[in-house]
Amino acid sequence: MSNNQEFLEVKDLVVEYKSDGQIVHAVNGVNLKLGKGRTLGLVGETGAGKTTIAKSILRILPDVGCKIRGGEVFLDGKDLLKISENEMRKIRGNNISMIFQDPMTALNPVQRVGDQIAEVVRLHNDSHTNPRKRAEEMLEIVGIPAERYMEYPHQFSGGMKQRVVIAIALACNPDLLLADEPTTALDVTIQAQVLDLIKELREKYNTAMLLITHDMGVVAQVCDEVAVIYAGTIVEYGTKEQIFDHPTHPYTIGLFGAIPDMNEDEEWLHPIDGLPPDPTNLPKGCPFAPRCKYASAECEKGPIQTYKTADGHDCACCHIDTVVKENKK
Amino acid sequence: MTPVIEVEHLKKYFTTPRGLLHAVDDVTFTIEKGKTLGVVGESGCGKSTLGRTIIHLHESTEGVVKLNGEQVNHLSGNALKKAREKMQIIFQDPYSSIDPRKTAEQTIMEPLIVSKKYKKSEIEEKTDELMELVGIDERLRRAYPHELDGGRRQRVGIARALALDPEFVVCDEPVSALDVSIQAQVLNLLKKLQMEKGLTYMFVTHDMSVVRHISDDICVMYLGQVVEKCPSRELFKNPLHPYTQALLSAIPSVDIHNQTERMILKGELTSPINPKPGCRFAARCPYVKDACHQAQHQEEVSPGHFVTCCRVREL
Amino acid sequence: MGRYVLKRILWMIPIVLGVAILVFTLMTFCPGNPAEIILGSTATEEALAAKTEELGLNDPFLVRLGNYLVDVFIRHDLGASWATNVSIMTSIKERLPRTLTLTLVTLFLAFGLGIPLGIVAATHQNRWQDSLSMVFALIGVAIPNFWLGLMFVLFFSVRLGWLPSMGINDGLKSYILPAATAMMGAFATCARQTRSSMLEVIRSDYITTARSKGVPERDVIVKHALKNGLIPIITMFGSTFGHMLGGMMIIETVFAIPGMGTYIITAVNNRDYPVVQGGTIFLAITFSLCMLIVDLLYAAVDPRIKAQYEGQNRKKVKKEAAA
Amino acid sequence: MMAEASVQTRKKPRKNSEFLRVMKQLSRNKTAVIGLIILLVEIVLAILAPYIAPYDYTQMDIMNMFAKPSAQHWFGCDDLGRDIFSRILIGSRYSLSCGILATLIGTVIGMAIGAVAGFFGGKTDNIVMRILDVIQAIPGMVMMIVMSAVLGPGFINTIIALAFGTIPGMARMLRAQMLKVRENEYIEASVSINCSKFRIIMDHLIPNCMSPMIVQATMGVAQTITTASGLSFIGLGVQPPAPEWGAMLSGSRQFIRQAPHLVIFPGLAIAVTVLALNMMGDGLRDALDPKLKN
Repeated sequence: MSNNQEFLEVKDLVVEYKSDGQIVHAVNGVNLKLGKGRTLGLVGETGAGKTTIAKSILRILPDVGCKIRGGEVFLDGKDLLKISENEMRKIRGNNISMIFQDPMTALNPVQRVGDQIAEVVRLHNDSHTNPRKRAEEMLEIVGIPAERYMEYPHQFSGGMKQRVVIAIALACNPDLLLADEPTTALDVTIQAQVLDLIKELREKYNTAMLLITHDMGVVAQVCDEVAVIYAGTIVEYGTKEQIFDHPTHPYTIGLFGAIPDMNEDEEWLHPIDGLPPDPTNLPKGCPFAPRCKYASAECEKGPIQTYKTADGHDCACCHIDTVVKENKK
Repeated sequence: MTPVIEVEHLKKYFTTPRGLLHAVDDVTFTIEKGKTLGVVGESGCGKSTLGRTIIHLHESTEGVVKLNGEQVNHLSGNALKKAREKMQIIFQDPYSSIDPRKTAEQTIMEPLIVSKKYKKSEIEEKTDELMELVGIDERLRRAYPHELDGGRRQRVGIARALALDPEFVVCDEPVSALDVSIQAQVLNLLKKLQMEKGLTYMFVTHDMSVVRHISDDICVMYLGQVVEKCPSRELFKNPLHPYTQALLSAIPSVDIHNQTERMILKGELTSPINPKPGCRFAARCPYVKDACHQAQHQEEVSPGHFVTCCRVREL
Repeated sequence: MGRYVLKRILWMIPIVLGVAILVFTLMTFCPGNPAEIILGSTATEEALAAKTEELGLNDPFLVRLGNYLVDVFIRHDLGASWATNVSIMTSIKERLPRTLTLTLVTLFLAFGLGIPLGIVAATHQNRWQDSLSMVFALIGVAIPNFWLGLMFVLFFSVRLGWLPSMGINDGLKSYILPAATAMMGAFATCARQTRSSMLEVIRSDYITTARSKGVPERDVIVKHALKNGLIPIITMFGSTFGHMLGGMMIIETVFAIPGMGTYIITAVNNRDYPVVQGGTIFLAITFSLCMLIVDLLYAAVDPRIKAQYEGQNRKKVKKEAAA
Repeated sequence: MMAEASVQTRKKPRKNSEFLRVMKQLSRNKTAVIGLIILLVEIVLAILAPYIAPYDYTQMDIMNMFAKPSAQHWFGCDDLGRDIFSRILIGSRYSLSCGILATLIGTVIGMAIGAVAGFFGGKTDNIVMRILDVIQAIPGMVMMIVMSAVLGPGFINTIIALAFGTIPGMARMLRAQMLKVRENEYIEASVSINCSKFRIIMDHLIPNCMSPMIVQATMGVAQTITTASGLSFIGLGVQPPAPEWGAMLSGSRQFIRQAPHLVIFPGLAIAVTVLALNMMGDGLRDALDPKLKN
C-alpha cells in the first residue's frame, strides 16, 4: 500500500444494472478521494449515478440485477470490495454509515424509533455501552426528547424522522458519513436546521462526509471539495473555490448558468439544451458532447482524458483551453 | 384598468377528523394584466390550495374572487365553464398531472374538444400551433407520457393549459420536480409565453431563487395567511416579517465568499387546524411578545409593502 | 382501542341481520311448493293446504320475514328440518365444530407451511429455490381440490391402503386426507402472496437502512422485513378463511364428513330450505367473527393502523406534546 | 427517457400502442407464453370439438365399458363405454364458455356498480358498500350453493349464479382502484379544462383502472371454471349426461377403485386449463405493473 493514500479512495468504479432486459451503465469509471474529516460534494442531476456510488461504497446495492463491474474502494488502505461480507458488515454502520434521501420511507414503520437507533449500537457494541442509553443520548443530541424513544415513525414529522436517521447514522461515531440528498425532501427552514445539525455533529466527531446533492447552494455551504458527475462519470473535480470561482467543464458552467441568480436580475436563464443521454446507450466519447456547444469530432471519438488545470483541479474535457478563454470575461 | 385577478378575503376551510383546517385564511391581493404574482411558503402553508381555490377547483368557503372585475367564485354550470376557460392551471408533478394513457397530442387536444367551439380541422391546426409554441417536436405527437422526460411532460401540461387561450394561469410549482438544467428551460418558456400572450401568472413555489427570477410581486404565506406582500425586489432587499427573514436566510446561497450567518428557526411547521387568534408564526418566532397572541392586522409599511406583524415597526 | 373493538362488534349486527334477510328473501324464490316437499307428491289437496297454513306461507312476505327474524335472533330458533324434522340448531351444534376444526387446522397448516416457503422463494429470488417453490405453488393453485381429494384417495387409500377414504370413524386418521386436500390451494396462494409481499418489502428503503447499519442478512429478513411483509398476509388470512369454509362444503362431500357442508348440500338436493337458510346464516356469522379477529390482529401488528383505531383524540394530544 | 430512441424511429401513427407494449412484455415472459399457447389451443379445440372428436360423445359401447386408455380410445372409456377423450373435448366448451361468460358478465356489472360507488362517493357509495358487505359475509362457495338452490341446476343458471358471485369482488376492486386513480392530478386537470363527469369517468378514470381489473378477470376465469366444476361435482351445476368436466367427475367417482382413469382425465383437463389461465394472469400482472412503467 502506498502511504500517501487518502482516507477514502474510489478508483475506476464501474457499476451496471439490468433493467427491462437492457444494461444500464450507471457508473462508468469514477475516481474519488476524500481526506479524514473532510467533506466532498458529489453534484449531479437525477440518474447521474450519485446514489449508486454511495451504495457501492457500502456494498448495499440490490442483489438482483445490480453488479459492480470493476474498480476498488479503499477505506484506510483496505479494499472494501475485496473483503468478505462478514467483515463488511462490521464496517457498515460502524465505520461508514449512510443518511438517505427520503426520511418518510427510510425508517421501519413497525419498529420503535428508539429501538432502531439502539439496534445499530447493539450490533457494533463495545460491551460497556448500553444500547438503550446510547439511543436515548443520540435522540437528545439530534434534538428529540428521549421520552419519544417508544414512539413509532408515523408519529414523527419529516424533519424529525430525518433527525432519527441522522441519529442512527452517527450513533457509532463513524469515520465516514455518506449523505444522500439528506435535505431534498425537507422544507427550507427545516433543511437549514438539518444541515446545521449535520455540520455541528461532524465537526464534533471529525467525521468525513460524502455529500450527494443536486443543490449547488448546499454544496457551497457544506463542502470542502466538489466532484461534478454527469452520466456516471466525474467531469470536474476540485476544491470548492476552484469549482465555484473557476468552473471549467462546459457542464459545470451550464449548471451554474441555469440557476436563477439571487442577487442580480436577468431576463432569461441559460438552460443547458437537450437531455442527459440514455444510460442504456451512452455515447462512445464525452457523454456531454451532444449538449455541448464546444463539442467537436474529437469529443465523440473515445473516452475523454482528464486534464489538470490547477493543483487538485481536474476536468474531463478536451477543449479546456477554449472553454477557459471564452469564460474568462 | 381593472386587474385581471382580484382576491378579497378569500377563505378555504377543510373539515378534518381533528377539526377545521384553515388552509387559506383571509387572503387578499390583486394581479395586474401581464404580471406575475409569486406565492411562496413551505409545505402545508396553503399556497397550492389558494391557487386551486381561485380557479375554482375547490369551492371557496368565504370571500370573493374576481376575474376582470366580475365575481367568479360563486358561479356554476355554464358560467363556471366559461370562466374556467379563462383561468387555467399548470401542475407540479409532470408524472401524475398527465393521463398516462393519452398521447401528447390527445392531452393537448382535449380542452379543445371539450369546449365544442372548434371544428375538427381547427382542432388539428391549433394542436400543431400549441405544440410548436411549447417546443414539443412533431415526432413526439403520438408519444405516451412514459416515453417522455419530465421537462417534455411539463411542456405538454403547459400546452394543455394554454389551449383555450386563458388570461390567467396558476403555475403550481411547475419546475420543482425538474432538474436544474431542465428547470431553466421551462422557466424560460413560461416567461416567453407570458410576453407573447400577455398572460397573467400566479406562480406558486417554495424555491426562493425561482420566485425571485419570475415574479413581479411576491406573497409570503405561513399556515394559510399572507404574512408579507410586496414587489419582488423589495422583498429580497428589505424583508420585514421575521418569517420572511428566516426563510430568506435559510436558502443555501451559491455565493461561497459571502456566506452570511444564518437565522435558524426552532420548531416545525404545524397544520392550521382550529388555530388560535394571533400570529401563527408566534410559536417559532424569535421576537415573540404577548401582543403577538392577539389578532394581527395587515399594515402598509411603505408604499406597496404590506406586512402582518404587530412588531414590524419596532424591529 | 376498546372503543374500536366494541364498534367493530356492534357493526356485525346489521351485517348478520342483512345476511338473514338476504338469504330468506332468496329462498322464497326457490322452486317448488314447500308443503308438497314435506308431505311428498302423494299428499291430498287438503293436507297440502293445511300444511301451507301451518307453515304460515299464506302470510304476506314481510310478516314471514319478520317472524323468521324474531325466531332466529330473539328466540334463537332456526326451526326444524323439513326432511327429518330434527331441530336445525341441534344439528348445527353437532356439525359446525367438525367443519370449524377442520377449517382452522387446515388454515394454520397452510399458513404455517406457505409463509416459510414464500420467504425462502423471496430471499432466493430468481434462483432454483424460488423457481421450484413457485412452480409448485402455481400447480397447487390450479388443481381443483375435489379432484385432488379423489387423487389422494386413489393413491393413499386405494393403492397404499394407509388412510381411510371416507367418514370420521377412524379418529384423527380420518381427518388427514381431508386436511391435506383442503390445504393445498390456500397453501399455494399463501406462498405466492408471501413471496410478492416480501419482495416488495425487501425493495423498500428501510431495508436498505437496516443493511447500511450492518444488520446481518438473516436479521434483516427476520427482524425487519418479516413483520412488514406479513401485514398483507394477515389481511389474506380472513378472506382465505372464508374461501376455505366454502371449499369445505365440497371437501366434506368428497370424504363424506358429516359437517356443515354435507348438511347444506344434502338439504339443497332435498329442497330442505330451512336447513339451507340456517346453515348459511351460521356460516356467515362464523366468517364475520373471523374477519373481526383478523382486523384486531392487524392493529396489533401495525402501529399505524392501531393509531387510526385509537381515534383522533390521543393522536392530537401527542402531536401537541411533540410541538 | 428509455423509450426516447424508439419514438424517434417510429413516424407512423401507432394505434393501441399500450396493447402492443403489453404484448411485447408478455412475449418475453416464458411462463405467460406457454399459458397463452395452451389456452389458444384449448379454445381452438373447443370450437372445433364436434368436428375433430374421434367419437360421438353420447355414443355408448358396451364392449368398451371401462376400457383402459389405448390407441383407439386415448383416455379410455367410461362406465357406459363412451369415449372419454371426445367427452372432454366437448366438455371444454361448457367449462370455457361458462368461465369466460360468467366472469365477463360479472365483471361488467361489478365494474358498473363499483364505478357508480367510487365516483359519486358519499351516500351512494355507503349504501352500495354495505350491501356488498352483507353479500360478502357469506363465504363465496356457500353463496354459490344457495344461488344454485334458488335458480335450480342447468348451464344458464350456473352462469348466472357464477356471474353473481363475481360481482362484489369486482365492484370493490374497481372502486378501490378509482379512489386511488382519482388522487392523480390529471383528474384535477380534466376538471380544470371543463370535462364533464361522464367524460372523466369514461376517458380518464376507467382506462387507468383497467390493468388490475384485467389481471383480476383473467384469474377470475380460472376461479370460475374451478367453481363451476365444483358445483357440478356436488350435483348442483350442469347435470350429467352433459360432459361438463365436474359432472364427469361426479358421475364416475364411484368407479374410482376399478377404473381410476375415469376420474384422472377430466380433473387433469380442469387443472391444465386453470394452470394456463393463472400463468397468463401472472404474466399479465407483470406486464401491466405500473411500477415498471416509469
